[in-house]
Amino acid sequence: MGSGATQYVETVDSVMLYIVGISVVLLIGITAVMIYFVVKYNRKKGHKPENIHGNWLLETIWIAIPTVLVMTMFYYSYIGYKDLRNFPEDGLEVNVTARMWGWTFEYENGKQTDSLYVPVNQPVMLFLESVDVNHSFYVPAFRIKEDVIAGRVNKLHFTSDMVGDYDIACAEYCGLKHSMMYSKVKVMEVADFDKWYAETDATTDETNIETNPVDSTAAEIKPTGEM
Amino acid sequence: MQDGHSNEEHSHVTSYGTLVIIWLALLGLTSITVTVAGISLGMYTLFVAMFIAAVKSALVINIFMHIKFEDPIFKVFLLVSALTLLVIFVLTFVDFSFR
Amino acid sequence: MANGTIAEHAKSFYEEGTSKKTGLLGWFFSTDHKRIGIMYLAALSTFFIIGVILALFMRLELIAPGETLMDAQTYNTIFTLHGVIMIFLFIVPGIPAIFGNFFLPLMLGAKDVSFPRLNLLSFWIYIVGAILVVISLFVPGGPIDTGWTFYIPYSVRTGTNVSLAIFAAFVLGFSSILTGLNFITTVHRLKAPGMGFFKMPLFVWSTYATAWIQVLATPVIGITILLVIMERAFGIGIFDPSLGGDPILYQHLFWIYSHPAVYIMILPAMGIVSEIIPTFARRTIFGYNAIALSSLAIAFVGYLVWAHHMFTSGMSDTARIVFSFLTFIVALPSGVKVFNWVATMYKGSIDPQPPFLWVMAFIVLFSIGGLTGLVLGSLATDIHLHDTYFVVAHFHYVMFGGTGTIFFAGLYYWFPKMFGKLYHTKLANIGVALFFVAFNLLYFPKFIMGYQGMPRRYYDYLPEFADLQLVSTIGSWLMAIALIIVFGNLIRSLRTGRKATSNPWGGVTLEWHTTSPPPLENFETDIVVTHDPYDFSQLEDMKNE
Amino acid sequence: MSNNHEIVVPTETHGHVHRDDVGARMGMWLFLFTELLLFGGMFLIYGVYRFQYSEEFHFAAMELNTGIGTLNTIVLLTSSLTVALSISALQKKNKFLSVVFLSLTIVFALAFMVNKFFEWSAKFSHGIYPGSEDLINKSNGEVVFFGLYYVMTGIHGLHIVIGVILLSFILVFLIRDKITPDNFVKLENAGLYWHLVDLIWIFLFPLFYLIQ
Ligand code: HEA
Ligand code: HEA
Ligand code: CUA
Ligand SMILES: [Cu+2]
Repeated sequence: MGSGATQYVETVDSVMLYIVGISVVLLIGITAVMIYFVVKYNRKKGHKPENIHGNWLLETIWIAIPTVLVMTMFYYSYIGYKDLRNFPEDGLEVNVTARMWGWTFEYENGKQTDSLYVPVNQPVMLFLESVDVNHSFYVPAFRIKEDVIAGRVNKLHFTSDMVGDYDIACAEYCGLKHSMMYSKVKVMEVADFDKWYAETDATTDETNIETNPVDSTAAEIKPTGEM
Repeated sequence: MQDGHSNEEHSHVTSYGTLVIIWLALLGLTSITVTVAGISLGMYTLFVAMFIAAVKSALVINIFMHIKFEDPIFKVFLLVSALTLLVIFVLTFVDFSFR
Repeated sequence: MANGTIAEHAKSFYEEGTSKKTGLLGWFFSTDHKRIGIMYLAALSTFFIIGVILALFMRLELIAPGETLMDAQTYNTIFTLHGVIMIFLFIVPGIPAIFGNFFLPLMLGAKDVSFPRLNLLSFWIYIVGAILVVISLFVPGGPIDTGWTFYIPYSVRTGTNVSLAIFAAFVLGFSSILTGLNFITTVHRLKAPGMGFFKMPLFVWSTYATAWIQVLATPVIGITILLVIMERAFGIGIFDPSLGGDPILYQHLFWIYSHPAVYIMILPAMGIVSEIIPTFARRTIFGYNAIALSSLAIAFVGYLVWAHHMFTSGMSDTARIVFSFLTFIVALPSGVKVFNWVATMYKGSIDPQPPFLWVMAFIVLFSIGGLTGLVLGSLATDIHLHDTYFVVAHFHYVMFGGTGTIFFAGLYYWFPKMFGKLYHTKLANIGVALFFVAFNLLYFPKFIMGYQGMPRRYYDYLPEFADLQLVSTIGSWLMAIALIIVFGNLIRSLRTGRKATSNPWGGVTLEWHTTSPPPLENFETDIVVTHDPYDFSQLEDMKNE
Repeated sequence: MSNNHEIVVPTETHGHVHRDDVGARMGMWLFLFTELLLFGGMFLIYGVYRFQYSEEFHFAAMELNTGIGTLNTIVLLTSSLTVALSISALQKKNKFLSVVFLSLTIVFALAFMVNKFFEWSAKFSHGIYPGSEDLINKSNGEVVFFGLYYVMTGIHGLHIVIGVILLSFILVFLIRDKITPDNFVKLENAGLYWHLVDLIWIFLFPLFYLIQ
């Protein structure tokens, strides 16, 4: 899993670091204090207990400080998240169709593939649709994920910084071969991509498309709701 | 049962008259709501219908169901339940009305 | 509150039942809250063992990539059953059904719950639900394979026995509701003279708060389940997208119950923690009011955050932001509890007996679980971590490391009271220690895997996760040993343990004012409450009694 | 301590737990709250879909018969009155009137069901029922509307059936003097349940029958 495959990866990882950092400090603090008390005030030492009923100042402090902490956490995570939902106007648009258990990517020129081919450093806009049950489009290396829900079109975008192949996984349980719904994002140099894109042969990389054994006669799904 | 405040403590009896009056009020409200539905008020139709339904249920809960004469804690309970329902509605619509 | 001398000729509730029937029937028809509690203990432990054995098979399958033990369909049904059993048959009824039943009336100084017969009915409804789950495994169609969340449309499309299995969940919900309303009424109506709300033990407070969630949240899953069944049976099209329904609305309804349900799981455990710490620190609890009120706060704010399970589902952005914000708020009352517990240890006189050690393990494990909950509540990170092993790790830390640990803590704390026997202390200490190590070995790798992008509910996985999966599986074996020690110690003591006195730990809440095990009517004399619940000055008087 | 309305329950030295009518009613109310939330869940679904498909809902509701709906509302409100009267009568130690009013309640409940039966069969004969050809061919919003219509009125109907059974038992108890002017909490609780059924209908009625 390459780090820094997209700008967004750094954003997510820094939010992660921030929250986990604070958490580790709190956890170690709590554990240490607890162990210290248990050792210090051990009954074996014949310590006489003192009945301290409480302290409103302390209560206030340990509500106020965590409140501030979680608010900063929320703020950073929200800022980071905003990037993800800032959809590009002029990106490469790809329609992603999920089915049990595979993916189809359809480009603006009608080309259809099983892996997602994209040019490096160029925004890509995905429109996610499902023909049967729920799936989820997940690229761990890009830290992005969005469910693919039957009957509606969900959106997702990314801009990759690095040429390479990255795994696509299905992250919403979808039956028998949920764990085998892997595919690839193939990030290419712009020139390579353009060349590939212009090739007339529409389906260059057919691998085996599974048919749906659970319910092959599933009724056509009528879309509901707007976006 | 020894203390003053025991089982038959809610000896409150709602008179037949009160009950019948409430019933008449409920029937009256029903005819209003049916009539109003006939007139086209656009957006307000739902609002009016729900308002009338709320008034009707207040009557039923207070008088028929006696909550007016129960221990105040019953009212608190009712409020808590209604509030919970309200919260669920509001938060669900935070999703659906911003889609 | 005399026991001493009277204790000798008082019959315990084992010897005297509520009906004329004897033997097993005397149990099956008993309306005695203590017998019902023990029956729940037996039933729930059975399902817990079934649940963990399923988990053991799951871990064996995951020991290496590819097929090792079973095919994908089997794996899918096993993790579903593991989830369904652990959630609906073990952890949701869990502590209230066992310890709530046994100790709530005792701690209130009451003879029984408000509706003893309803209580027995809830137990049998629970058993019916459990039997339905079992039947669903064997009828044609095969065991349910949807995951414990039953997401539509998969749950409408699959050919397995979804309807029966989720109907079982409906029935179990009914049992939960009846228990809840029984407890609320009991708390309001049957407190002993002198006991006001703010003199109730904290376990009662947390059970009370839990009971409200049971009453007000469970019906929502009830109706949701009924709708899914009707959807499957008649094709009515309420959630099914092919008929115009909205699968995301299903998810809303599911989590409207299931998020508050996680607080059904943890709140009673927090109550037990608040009992154990003062007893073994032999000093009053720090911040009684704060702990009591934070239970109500958790119960209420628990309703505000359900959609944090749906951040990637395609909800509106506004909803995602609002729910993320509220999720952070919900962590605050839990923090208040943790801080007050630790503060209660300050200047106490601490005797780290096994129940106390379980509590220490709890504080660490639950904090890890809760704090990683914050990572999941944050939008930017949850998008990446949702439905990965990070979530699996989070919820095992809070459920097993939190509630599960306290289930054991409670057992070890109240075992002498419930059964009148003492267990082996050294062995108990070893059990806790081994549990703690095994636990972290088993689940900590899952955080890392999740962060690296290992999705959950995966039968097979990429080779890069093989090492961590292996560690986790080895952890599960160690966990098996720990659990055998933990349960074995108690089972052995049932027969060979030394007799327990009425108050082996020096606790002061009302259950320690009666014999071990208590008599049918709980107390020999009428109870009048004169002290605060954690006022250890009574201890001297109790000894002299 | 904050127990201003604390009621100290006297404990009896032997035998069963003391009778606690307030507690019994409290239990019943709590049960009613669960019903409230159960139907609340359905109203929530209704709300969301009505918001998404408001046109189709208006259109679909045309198929429903406002006349029958109104009639049933009146029947149900009246049954609510009679059960309340029955309690008042018993409190006034008039067992005969109490029995009469309670019987009337059951009669009205049955009338409601008969009405409902005709209403549903009319729909069925028009080919509108879950999974039917005609329905599948309608728009999504209409499918959902009728799905909800059948589920919500159906579950409400189920409550009526349960109510009839419950009230019948109570009637027998009343006749056999198991319920008396100083021990009638069972009758009160049955009444509470019945009023809830009425309450639900008060909302169902405008939401389904009055939105053309
Ligand atoms: C016992 C059960 C339990 C409990 C108590 C919790 C508690 C919490 N949970 Fe968890 N959760 C589950 C059981 C539970 N959870 C389950 C079963 C799932 C998965 C369901 C599924 O999909 O199958 C899940 C999933 C889950 C998700 C969804 C993840 C996803 O699918 O993408 C999220 C997201 O927000 C979340 C958050 C939280 C938070 C914020 C808390 C908080 O309440 C935690 C509060 C506690 C603390 C914070 C620690 C103690 C406090 C301190 C040490 C003081 C310092 C504190 C601060 C700085 C605030 N949980
Ligand atoms: C209370 C709740 C609870 C508990 C205690 C556990 C306990 C365990 N769980 Fe559980 N788990 C869930 C609730 C729980 N789980 C839920 C809700 C899910 C989600 C399901 C879903 O996705 O739908 C889940 C999912 C889940 C997964 C993810 C599956 C997947 O996504 O593919 C895994 C994977 O390892 C796992 C493992 C384990 C293990 C190893 C234990 C271990 O702790 C078990 C430890 C014990 C043993 C390994 C050995 C057994 C013991 C004995 C044989 C001794 C008995 C003997 C005597 C008494 C004498 N669980
Ligand atoms: Cu597709 Cu999981
Ligand atoms: Cu949650």
